[in-house]
Amino acid sequence: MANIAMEPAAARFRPGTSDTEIEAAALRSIKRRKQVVLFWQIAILVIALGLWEISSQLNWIDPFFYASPSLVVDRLYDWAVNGTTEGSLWYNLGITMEEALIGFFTGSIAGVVVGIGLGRNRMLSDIFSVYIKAINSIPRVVLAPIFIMIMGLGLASKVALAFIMVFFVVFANAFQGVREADRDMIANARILGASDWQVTRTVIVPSAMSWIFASLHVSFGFAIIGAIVGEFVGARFGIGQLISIAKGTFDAAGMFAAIVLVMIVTLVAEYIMTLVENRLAKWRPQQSLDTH
Amino acid sequence: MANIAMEPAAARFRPGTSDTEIEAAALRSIKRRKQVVLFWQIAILVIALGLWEISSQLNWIDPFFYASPSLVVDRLYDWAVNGTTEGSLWYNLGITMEEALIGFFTGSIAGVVVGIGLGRNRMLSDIFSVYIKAINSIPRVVLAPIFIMIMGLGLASKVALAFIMVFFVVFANAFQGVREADRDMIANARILGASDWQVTRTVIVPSAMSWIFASLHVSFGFAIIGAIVGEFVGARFGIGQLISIAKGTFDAAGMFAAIVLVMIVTLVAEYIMTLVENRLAKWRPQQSLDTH
Amino acid sequence: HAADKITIMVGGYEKQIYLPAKLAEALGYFKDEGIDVELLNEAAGVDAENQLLAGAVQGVVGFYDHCVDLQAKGKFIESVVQFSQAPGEVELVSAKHPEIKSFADLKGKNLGVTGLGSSTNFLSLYMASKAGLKGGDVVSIPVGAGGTFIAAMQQDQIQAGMTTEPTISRMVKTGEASVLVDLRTVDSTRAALGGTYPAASLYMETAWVDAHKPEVQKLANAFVKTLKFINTHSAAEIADKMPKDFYVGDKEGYIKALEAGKGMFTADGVMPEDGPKTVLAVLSEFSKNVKGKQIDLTKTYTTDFVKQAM
Amino acid sequence: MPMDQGRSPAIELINVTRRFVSPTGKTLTALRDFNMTVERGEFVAVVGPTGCGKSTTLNLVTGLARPSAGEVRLMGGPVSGIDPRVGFAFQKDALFPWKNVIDNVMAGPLFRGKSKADAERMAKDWLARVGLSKFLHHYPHQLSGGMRKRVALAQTFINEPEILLMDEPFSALDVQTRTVMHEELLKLWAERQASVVFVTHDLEEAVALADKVYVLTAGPATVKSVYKVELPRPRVVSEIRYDQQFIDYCKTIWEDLRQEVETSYRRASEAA
Amino acid sequence: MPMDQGRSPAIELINVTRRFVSPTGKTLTALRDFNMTVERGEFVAVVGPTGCGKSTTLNLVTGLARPSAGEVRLMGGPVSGIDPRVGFAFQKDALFPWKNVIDNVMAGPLFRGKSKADAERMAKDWLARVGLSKFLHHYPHQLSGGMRKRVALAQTFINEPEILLMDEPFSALDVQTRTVMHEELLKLWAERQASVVFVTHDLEEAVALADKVYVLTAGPATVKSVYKVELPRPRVVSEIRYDQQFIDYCKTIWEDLRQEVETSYRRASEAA
Ligand SMILES: Nc1ncnc2c1ncn2[C@@H]1O[C@H](COP(=O)(O)OP(=O)(O)OP(=O)(O)O)[C@@H](O)[C@H]1O
Ligand SMILES: Nc1ncnc2c1ncn2[C@@H]1O[C@H](COP(=O)(O)OP(=O)(O)OP(=O)(O)O)[C@@H](O)[C@H]1O
Ligand SMILES: [Mg+2]
Ligand SMILES: [Mg+2]
Repeated sequence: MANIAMEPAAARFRPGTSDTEIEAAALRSIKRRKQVVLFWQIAILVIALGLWEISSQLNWIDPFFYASPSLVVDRLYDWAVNGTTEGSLWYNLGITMEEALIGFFTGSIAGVVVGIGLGRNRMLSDIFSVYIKAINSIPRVVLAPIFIMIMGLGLASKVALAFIMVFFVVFANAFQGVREADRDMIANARILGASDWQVTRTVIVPSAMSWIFASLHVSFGFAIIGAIVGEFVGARFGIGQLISIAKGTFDAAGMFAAIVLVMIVTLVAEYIMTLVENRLAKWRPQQSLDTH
Repeated sequence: MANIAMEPAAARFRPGTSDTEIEAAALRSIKRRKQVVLFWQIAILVIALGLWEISSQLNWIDPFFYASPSLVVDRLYDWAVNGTTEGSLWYNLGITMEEALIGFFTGSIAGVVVGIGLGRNRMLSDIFSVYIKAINSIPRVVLAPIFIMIMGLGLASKVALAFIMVFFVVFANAFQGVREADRDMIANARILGASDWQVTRTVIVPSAMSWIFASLHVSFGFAIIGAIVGEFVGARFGIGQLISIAKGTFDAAGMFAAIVLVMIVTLVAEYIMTLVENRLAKWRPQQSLDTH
Repeated sequence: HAADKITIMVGGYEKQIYLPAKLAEALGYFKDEGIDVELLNEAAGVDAENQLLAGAVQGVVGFYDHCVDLQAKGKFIESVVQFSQAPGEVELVSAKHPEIKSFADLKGKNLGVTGLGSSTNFLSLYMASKAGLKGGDVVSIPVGAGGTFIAAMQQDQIQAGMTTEPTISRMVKTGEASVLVDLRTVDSTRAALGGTYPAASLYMETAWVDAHKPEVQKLANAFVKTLKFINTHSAAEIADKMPKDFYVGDKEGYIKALEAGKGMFTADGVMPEDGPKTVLAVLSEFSKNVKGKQIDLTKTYTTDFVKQAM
Repeated sequence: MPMDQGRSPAIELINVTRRFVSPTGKTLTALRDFNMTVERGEFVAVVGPTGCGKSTTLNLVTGLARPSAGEVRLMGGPVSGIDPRVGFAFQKDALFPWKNVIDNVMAGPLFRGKSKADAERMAKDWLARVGLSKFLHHYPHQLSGGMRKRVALAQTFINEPEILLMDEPFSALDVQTRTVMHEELLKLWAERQASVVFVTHDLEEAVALADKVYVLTAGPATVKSVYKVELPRPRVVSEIRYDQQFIDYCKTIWEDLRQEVETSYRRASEAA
Repeated sequence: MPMDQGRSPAIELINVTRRFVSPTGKTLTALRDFNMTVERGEFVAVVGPTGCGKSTTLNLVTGLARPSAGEVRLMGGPVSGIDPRVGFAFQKDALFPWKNVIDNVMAGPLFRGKSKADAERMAKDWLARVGLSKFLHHYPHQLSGGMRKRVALAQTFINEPEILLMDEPFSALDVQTRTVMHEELLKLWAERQASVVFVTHDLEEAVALADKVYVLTAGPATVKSVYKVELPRPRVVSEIRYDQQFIDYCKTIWEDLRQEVETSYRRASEAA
């Protein structure tokens, strides 16, 4: 298990076992593995929530500050059924998602494009990377009001914040991913007749793909954070508003409910992203596909 | 220039040119390159600052909001010489740096350790990565007050925020870096007699190194952001306080001065990091060392 | 023109001190006046002014002292409707320090304020100096509001501190703190500060007000009506009109707090005569911006619209 | 030589089958009902058409891969994970690019708990034997293909494994260097009484070195025939090629192999 | 064959020197005052000790690397960047791991603007010739070493380059497959009147295929001697080995080469 070069321990078969039997056994073992994982995931969740609930019931932690799972679920149910004070929950969620998604896509596309552009051109990268790093160190909370001043209170300023949260992480990885592309492969492509653009498309991008995806996995969470920070500074609707009102009214349950909502959405996005990634990476050696 | 597989265009030498002559020419060309880069960096800086100064002089942008370079420099000078309202500038900077550095080191070490741990153990990673992703989507601005409630107003809460800003980015890269380690090399190490731990140390870590560094480059900026966000919510000293006071008193110059300070510090840290990285990566093919 | 949307940013519309904003909307007074008002929420007060000056919003519901402060920086904004004549804040003192009975006892202690350079900071220092303490005798610690304030007091990082509802009710209820100075009523404010202290207000850019008199009038009408409503209704009746999320779980506490604080609101939106002077006195002593500057107080507020509205 | 009399053979593959899932979803059988026994101290060469399953066989012996069916036994025990007694020279070298030549070669002894000084001494010795003393501090990317291969060999040899698996180890070397390597290999084998499985495409090399030559069929690989090479030892590889007996062996095995290679090539060429 | 009469040679290396900086800071000279001329339509084989500088030479011709001194000319013009007329089979295959076999082979024609259908037809044809029709949809990591090498060859051949550089292309193949490849190579060469530079360690292969055999000295490589092989064409590679003239060529060149290899080995073994 600890050695990724080793294949998972497989059942041993007598000679003469038919292919179908062996495949069925492999499928069974994959399924069992999934079940074990799911079991532990649920177990951990239940234990964590249980601890939280109990310690708040027994007042080990103050439910006034930290709410409790049951209160959070109540609040979510209430929001879902009766809506929030600021309109339907789904509408608020939709607003935040819209901001985060636009920011995520524009930010990651820009990150990839700039990363690849600078990664392929050493002169440009030497000149500009200083600036990129400097800008990256500006606290986003400081940028938020500036963006709102420039872009107004609408969608644009939140998108810009989500964008800027995503951009740098994706940029850093895309840039390094380009640098790590195998030189022999680039040489081969060029000799086979590839133009600069074709080299980028057929060698650089595929080999930077796992770099880019590694950054996308954290970036979606960041995009939501960007949108929420923007909403804190000024907005009418959105999850950030719900959190901000909940904070202002000592409504711990409401605050955690909003956070839980964000988490669920992120995990869904994450799941979709993993599907896409697996599709793109189907050329990679995959152990679980072996028949044992 | 656009093709990284190609070597930079070199001077052509008549046969019989001596090695020293050729090496001198190579050094000259490297030096000229550095000068060009520096020239453009400075040119861009000067143009950007110039535009900023002029547009605020001519009131194209309102210096009330956006200050101007000269005002910012004045403020920095004043702070450096006379100290800020909250004590000496260096003391405030020191506080923030302390928080950011501790958070950066603990966060990146934890990110690397957890990333490598989960990266090497598929079962653990399947179980825990969901949780890690969920936690990553919690807005740090929401965490800030919670941390302060739990850990108080001192160093700990800011360090925790810096930590949590850094951890996820580093984790994501370390994790993927482990996954990308060459299977043949791992197999080779194992056959040569390496234990699990030796494989990790001699194969996994070196091959994940460029992944880890890619994330460290963005992380230092993030660590500072974490410290500053923490200081916003509650602190006695620190750059975050300076920004927050400047904001509260409509002192745009002060705000930008603090930001500039943060940028400079980040760039210095970045520079040191690059030196370390280059040292560690001295085994990599490096074109500029070739004599042409 | 009248159909144009007017955006007003509120520095936390769930806060009781800014209650008239949301109440006016809930009572439908904006609609009655035929204006389209959008209320935006904003967590940290100071950003709102920047948005106002940058033209992103037309009005801000916030503390009046910003009008004075900004004039010192050459920006002219004015209070159009004055909601309250007391800050609505309370200096709480930790139950761990029963020896503290008055401001004078705070010598050498840490005072919690929402932020350095904020109104709470200036007010605390002003009261300290009135109690005979000198600069340096007390230390202001920025602790924000809400949970962080409570935590700071629990951990004894601050021995006293100034904060607003609902933190006040919460801490008094749990017995972790008691009220040292109550700035929620006009009388106690006068006693503590030597005059009324106009705080929550609707303020706008002077230039915008001059250019949009009809709209401002309608706004003033709506808010004055709201203030009247507050004056003529019980706390419970008002609470009923508010979105339920504002008093989650503890409606009773909300009502009680409102009862205690209701008195700070003006009846008619008019700036109290002695108010601006107090503010200037506080600011010119402690605000770097205002110190030594010539301030024309008459330009920081207007009563034209509220008087018309009556 | 007491180890030679050890009751259980060094390597046993018993009815081993190894399947892969091909991208079209069909299963591809690389080995089918494969049986092979390598006695302790025996030198076995394996020849067969390209892509028949030779590397797959070696992978199973190392424990890097597991059989889909059947059993692999080392020194009488079942293979479970990687065995410290096995040394494996990969077909495609797997040097550590961040270590220079000497550090690469020292890796094995260090992993196995030798002191740094010992490891360095041994590494220098082995690098001298493969003719790379002048390149101790070069990094792999600064070496030519043949030099890398030699570093990989030194890396394997330095551990003096009891069971030595080699996958086309000398194909990138020129004839002369290859001869030197042959001699080093035979010396190591004789000194350690190691058991060797040697995959090669060079039939003469196979006959010159081995006690037994396994000829595999076109994939799925099964053992087509086994030849016992009864040339006297010690053999001088560079001279043996003029020996008539040697030439006869080569001819017989070549005929046998050629049929398989032709089948393999014909079969592979048919459109799927 | 009018192209053969083209005035300027296909490849000229004039007094070429190539230096590397070794990790110890010293410069390592891989090629020194190297001169070589390949006429249009000529088939040149290059043999030399491992690590002498053969791959370096080919790299200079492709334009992937630049000489430290001296000049490289292709078809009469100086080399500036990568020339579309050149095809290069790398010593270590550089297949694209994310493309399956047929996509790998189609890459060249697609880069050069061929239609997808054309490219696919050509790729299928070439894959049949290298005996991989059944593996069109496999990814590189699912192939054996020899199969990967053959994909790489198809990838190079499909472009039908005017100048074909090959770095030990057949060393991973069994003898039979190698014979097939020899024939494909000779066919391509004859049809396209291509100029070929062929690096190999197999002297018989060199003599069987080439018009000229260059023997290089131990590194820093210079040309030691050039042999014109005047065996009649077309040659049938599988039969030529019994030709007395062929055997004589091999013997002579072998003697010549052996000295160099010995020097190389001796020199490299001396502690640096
Ligand atoms: N991971 C894999 N997935 C699918 N098929 C594979 C995989 N690895 C090997 N194969 C198939 O198994 C067969 C045998 O491969 P193997 O590498 O053992 O051949 P080999 O005898 O070593 O050939 P060579 O002499 O060319 O090295 C080949 O047909 C190959 O396509
Ligand atoms: N990037 C590099 N840096 C330093 N030295 C290098 C570099 N590339 C090659 N060399 C050196 O140049 C010399 C020639 O290498 P080259 O790869 O041309 O040899 P070769 O003749 O192709 O050998 P082989 O037959 O083993 O493939 C070697 O001594 C090698 O160490
Ligand atoms: Mg193989
Ligand atoms: Mg080579």
